[in-house]
Amino acid sequence: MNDTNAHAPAFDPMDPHGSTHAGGHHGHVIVHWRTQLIILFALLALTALTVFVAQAESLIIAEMGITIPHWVNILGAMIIAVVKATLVCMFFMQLKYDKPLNALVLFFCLFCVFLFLFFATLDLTSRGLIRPERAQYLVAGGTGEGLNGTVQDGTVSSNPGSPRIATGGLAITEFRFEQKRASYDSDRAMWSDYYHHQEETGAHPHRHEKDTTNYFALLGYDHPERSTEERSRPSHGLTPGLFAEHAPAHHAADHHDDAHADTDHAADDHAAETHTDDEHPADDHPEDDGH
Amino acid sequence: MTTLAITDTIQEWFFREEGSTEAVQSLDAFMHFLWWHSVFWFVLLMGLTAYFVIKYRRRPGNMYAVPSPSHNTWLETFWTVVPSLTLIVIFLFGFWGYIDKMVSRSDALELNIKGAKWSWALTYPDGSGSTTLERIDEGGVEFPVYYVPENTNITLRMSSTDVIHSFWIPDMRVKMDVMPNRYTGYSFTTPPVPDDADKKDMWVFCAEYCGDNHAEMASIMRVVSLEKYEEWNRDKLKGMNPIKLGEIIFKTKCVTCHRVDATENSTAPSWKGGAQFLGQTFGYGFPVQFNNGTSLEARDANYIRESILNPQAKVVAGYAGNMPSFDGQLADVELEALIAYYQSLSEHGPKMDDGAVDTEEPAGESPADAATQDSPTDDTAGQP
Amino acid sequence: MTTIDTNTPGADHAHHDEGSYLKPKYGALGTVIQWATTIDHKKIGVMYLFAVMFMFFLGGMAALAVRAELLEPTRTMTTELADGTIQTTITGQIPLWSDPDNAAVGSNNYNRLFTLHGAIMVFMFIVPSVPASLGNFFLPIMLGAKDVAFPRLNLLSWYIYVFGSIFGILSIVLGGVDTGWTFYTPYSTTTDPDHWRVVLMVLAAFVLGFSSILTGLNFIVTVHKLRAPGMGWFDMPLFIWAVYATSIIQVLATPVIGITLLLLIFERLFHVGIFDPALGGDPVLYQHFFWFYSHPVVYVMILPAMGIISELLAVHSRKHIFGYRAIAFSSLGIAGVSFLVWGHHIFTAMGELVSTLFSALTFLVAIPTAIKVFNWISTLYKGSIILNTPMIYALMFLFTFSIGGLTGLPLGALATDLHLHDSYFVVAHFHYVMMGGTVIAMIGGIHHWWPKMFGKMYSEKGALTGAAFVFLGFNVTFFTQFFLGMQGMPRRYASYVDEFQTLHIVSTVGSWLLLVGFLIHLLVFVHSLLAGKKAPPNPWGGLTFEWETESPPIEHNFHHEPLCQHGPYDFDKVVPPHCDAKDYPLPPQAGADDAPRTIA
Amino acid sequence: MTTIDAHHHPVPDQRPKKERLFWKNRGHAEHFRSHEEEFDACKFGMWLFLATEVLLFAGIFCAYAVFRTMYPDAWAAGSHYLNWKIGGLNTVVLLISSFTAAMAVRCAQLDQQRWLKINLVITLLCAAAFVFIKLNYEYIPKLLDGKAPGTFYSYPFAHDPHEPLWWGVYYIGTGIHALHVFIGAGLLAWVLYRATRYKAYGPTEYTMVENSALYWHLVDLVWIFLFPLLYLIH
Repeated sequence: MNDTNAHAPAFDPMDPHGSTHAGGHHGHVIVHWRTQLIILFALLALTALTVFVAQAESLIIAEMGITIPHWVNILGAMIIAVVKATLVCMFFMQLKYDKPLNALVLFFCLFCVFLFLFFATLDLTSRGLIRPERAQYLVAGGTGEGLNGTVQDGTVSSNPGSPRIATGGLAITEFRFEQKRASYDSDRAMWSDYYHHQEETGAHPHRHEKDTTNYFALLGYDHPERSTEERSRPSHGLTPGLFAEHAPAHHAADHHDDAHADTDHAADDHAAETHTDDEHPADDHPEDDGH
Repeated sequence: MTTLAITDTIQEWFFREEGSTEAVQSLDAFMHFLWWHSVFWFVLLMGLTAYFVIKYRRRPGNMYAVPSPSHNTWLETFWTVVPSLTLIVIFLFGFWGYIDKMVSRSDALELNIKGAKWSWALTYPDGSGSTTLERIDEGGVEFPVYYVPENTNITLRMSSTDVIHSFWIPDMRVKMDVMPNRYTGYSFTTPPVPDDADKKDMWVFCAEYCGDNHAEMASIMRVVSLEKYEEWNRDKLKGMNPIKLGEIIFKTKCVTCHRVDATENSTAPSWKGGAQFLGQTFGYGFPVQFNNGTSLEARDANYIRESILNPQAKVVAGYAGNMPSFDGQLADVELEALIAYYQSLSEHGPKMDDGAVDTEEPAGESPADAATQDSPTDDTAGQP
Repeated sequence: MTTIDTNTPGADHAHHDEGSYLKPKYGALGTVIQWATTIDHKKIGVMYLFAVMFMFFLGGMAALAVRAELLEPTRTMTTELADGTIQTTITGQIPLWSDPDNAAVGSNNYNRLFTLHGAIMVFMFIVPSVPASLGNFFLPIMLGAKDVAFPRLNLLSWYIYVFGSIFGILSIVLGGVDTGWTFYTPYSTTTDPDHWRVVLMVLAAFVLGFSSILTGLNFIVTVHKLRAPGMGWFDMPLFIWAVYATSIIQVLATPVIGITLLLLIFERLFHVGIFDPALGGDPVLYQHFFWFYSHPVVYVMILPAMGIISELLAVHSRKHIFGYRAIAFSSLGIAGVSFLVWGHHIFTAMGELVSTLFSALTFLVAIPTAIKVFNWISTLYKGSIILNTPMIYALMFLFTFSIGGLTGLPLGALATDLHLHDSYFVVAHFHYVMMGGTVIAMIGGIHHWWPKMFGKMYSEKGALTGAAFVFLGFNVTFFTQFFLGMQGMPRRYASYVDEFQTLHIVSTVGSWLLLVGFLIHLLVFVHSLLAGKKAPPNPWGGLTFEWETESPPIEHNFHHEPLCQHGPYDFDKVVPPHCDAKDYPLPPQAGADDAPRTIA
Repeated sequence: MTTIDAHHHPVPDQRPKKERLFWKNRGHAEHFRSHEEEFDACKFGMWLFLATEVLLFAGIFCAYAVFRTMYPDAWAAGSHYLNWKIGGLNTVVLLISSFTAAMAVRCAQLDQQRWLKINLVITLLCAAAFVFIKLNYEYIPKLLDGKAPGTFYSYPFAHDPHEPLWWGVYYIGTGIHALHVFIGAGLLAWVLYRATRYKAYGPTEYTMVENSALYWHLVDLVWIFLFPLLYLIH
């Protein structure tokens, strides 16, 4: 620690911390504005770089079909973030010119953060080491089954005022999907609304996994894939003109009927199937988790 | 001889009896080692303390402390390194014993344990559950009994339907938490049945705090000879009177909350016909008023069945309705047995005429139906 | 350490006209206001002392009720039912808790009682106990400072403590929570149908955490910046070292419980799902979060107690502490290692790899702890040991803490932990360390510093009687529980199988002995305050700065800024201040050139 | 040996507040030996407090890391819902504000009262802009879509059953960060008020400016990590 003062040859017992030697504020560094400005620009440049790296990585994968391991993406972003953080700490927060004690505080605290992240993540990812079934989740997405207050009819639980809802054994995402589907006359109308909404909000319309009849293609979008753990897909904004070229005038329901007529045979089968479903939306809905 | 006697006494104080399998004995031996190790250090340290306190107590002639070094690098290094070495040994012993419990043998009998508030459900590899219930002690409390064959490797695959529980068999010196979201488990070898008895009972406790009746979440694991186990396995449910079977199931699964007389219940209505609870009358055949304003002329089998499988569907007026669902935990025959038992407790019970065991499933029961028929805005409409 | 008085008249004696910090000012109401708005670390320390003692009393009552319930193997404590049925109770109904509307939910008084005991004892008593009371009072004085670095922050953290405690007590009074003090999910997120009781209790723990953080931060800065002239790091009393290490843990670990409890509150109010298996969250993640704080925090509880013991043993045997640097560094070592071992609380919930790593790391903690014990015992060697109350408590600490430490070994070893985890063995181990360690050291410390804090001596005879009861009662209560645990008694059980009853009865009788011991201590303290002899400035012949001021200290602690001229434990070189040289003869070896110095 | 004179119990300053708080008239607290020591103590205290803040956020980062490992697909899908342009804009806003906060310290050190105020005002404007962008372009549209945490989640077209969890981490992480933006802005506003009203900060008295700026930089630091984690990593 900083006991060097106390044992230095020039130790003054009247002033163990050397406060008078420092003499007013001459120990404080006034950082030049130009330095700070340079740091600001460096930070902005690094921000641009990190965005570029992320997008480029997506593009490379999508265009060239090279699968870059997922950790490369994370590592790149994190290295840049660490560089940026270091710049902020060193110059804006003036650790470079400060007493080393303050830096020590930061380092020790970061060390604790590391320990925390490391062990917690390690445990939650290494449970199946000896017996693999222990690592698996019993139910994907969770059902809430068995937890206090779960009910089967989609109403709020017995805990008054609880935000907990019961989904009848469905994951909450599935449950909402089913609710939505039930509120539409047909699946087609629902999907049409979905794509329309996606376009309005400027988000990229991914094909939804539930969209088995490929209304996506029917509506003229042809960008069915999305990012997964293994492979990144470019996000919105990198395929300019995607909507402009392909976006059909799909807002009216009759348009869908037209589109429907043009679909290939396989899609037609699917569609027919779904149309039957529309009468009793829930009956045939596949229960993914079996609960 | 004396050493042995001392060891036996310690064993008795520690674990009440001799360890019954090899694994347990080796763990006990480890515990004995830790004990003697601790005794050694404790006696050494306290002996020194007592000696110093007596020898150097303050007396008129001993007002000041005799100067002595306040630091000795060699001594301090010595007493840092030596205990550290013993710690390494202790760690290694602990590690071996642990891995032994975690790895299952290839020939192990896999038992599926499901923890729920506040009972254990055990399923055998053939899919049958354990429904034997026996009076264990004079305290008047009855516990479910799980039969397991002797000298057999057993692996547990455990999960919970609600909160975290912990499956502890003190006689096997092992426990593991039972999680609601994933499987956990451990392995052990069942002990041999003692020569002078035809069975060996081992307690099973829930060790992780799980709420109101945490302390009542106990069972018996009964070790019997292989022949007896197979015999029991065959005769489990054969020809059992449904009312009798219902009573057993009641005492396995329902008794933590429900009672069959009007005096002792604390959390839930009694099953006794005409029992009073929260201003409502309960029991088969009695009328019932629900939270949502509807009512039923008489509790019938359909209603009972729904209440077991989907307790929140119709909640009695004034009642919080926190009964867990038993959907998936009961076989159909068991469900019917429960209904039969419920009926037998009421004067309105069946005289063999009103279709008591009506197995037809009520319409609109399936979860998917329920989920989709309610639009989001209607969420509260059907609430009990 | 001395304050050298050269009798310079005038300005040098700026504080000479000041009276004791306890002297009331401006009438009764004025005094109350003055205490409520004080930024004097001594007054804040005293307020903390009384507050934590009150909490200890509350938590202790709950513990006695828990023990009384366990006299009988069957459950004897139930809620009154809506229809008026009521079961035999030993402890009697607690009227506020009999909530007829909720009878159907099966509210269970026993579970509320042990939660109350745990939550109060951990969050409101033992975490703030030594650092916030004795630490607040003596840390600045021992450093020769006038106050802590940020006095107003100190007052703020006191009020945060008060508000946090009010939240906690409110939650208990208005119905209680039955989660256990650990708030394990998903039980804690599903148990309370009205939500707000659990939320209130969690909020209380969250708020109390801030108090802890601010106190720790304040102490660290104080130690760094406000040491007296001449006081290097290794001239500090070991109590300061211990509190310093404690503060590091408080500052670095407490924020994690902050975010944990915040997430738990979000979980309850918005059902976010991070800890909820129903939404893909993980309940064991909560346990990681929780123990990342709650394991280091047991060292927040025990480290200051170890600091007290270092002081007591040295002063009351008039002996330079053995291995000063080893003890100082082992305090820091424990603080550092404490962040590496939290997993040993959840061996039964974790995967095999991490369990093994944590088990190995856990044994690292044993090393600095063992070093401390060896050094303490070596300090007694060739000392001049007086068996007064503080010293008796220090020796008692060595006894009980050794048991507590050694019984930690089977809990750190994996195979045995699988058997002992969540059993009474853990309960006993924990109480041997926390009560046999911290509480006993704290009582010793209070006796040691009582004359300084309140300017009154206490009755030695009475205090020794109390100590005897506490020692006996404590060991009877908790030693039996080791056997209970090994034999298979799970913790948090309101009813149990019959074969455990004998040991439970012994344990309960022990708890009554403990009660008697504490009541005797209470009487002794009350008697001392009302009719105690006036205390001299330095009744024990201590060498640290607090013994250089008056008893009780003046408002600004010292008449002159003190100057550190010798180590805190140089009993063989210096006659303690305010002590007569003939009572403190120095050994002949002291040498002519290093002549003994007498200080008025 | 020498007698060390204790600091005198100061006679309460009778001057009006405006004069007392003027930076040239500020002394140091009685229990410190010098102003320098007090400054060091305050700054050290602030760093310790920042350490606690870092560990507070560590909890959120830990939850993020754990669930990212467990449900990578949900995380990939989740980050696709976020627009990196908005996140990037907020990053730029915060970086600029961090720069002006650092410049405010410099201005205080050099007694440039006018520029001190200007820098503080810019910082505060950036804070407001950050919150506005966050609310208007992120929180509100997303909540209207039903992309809410936990069981409040009502967006029907999720790709992965664990997306509600992603939104939980997203809202808690950015929400607690936003809370810190408010606290930091409050501190800086307080500094601005005192600088305007009392000229309270100057070359020998700028502890408060420095510490508030440190806090503000921490807000920036956290965002530097949140931005790539939430918006960029697919």
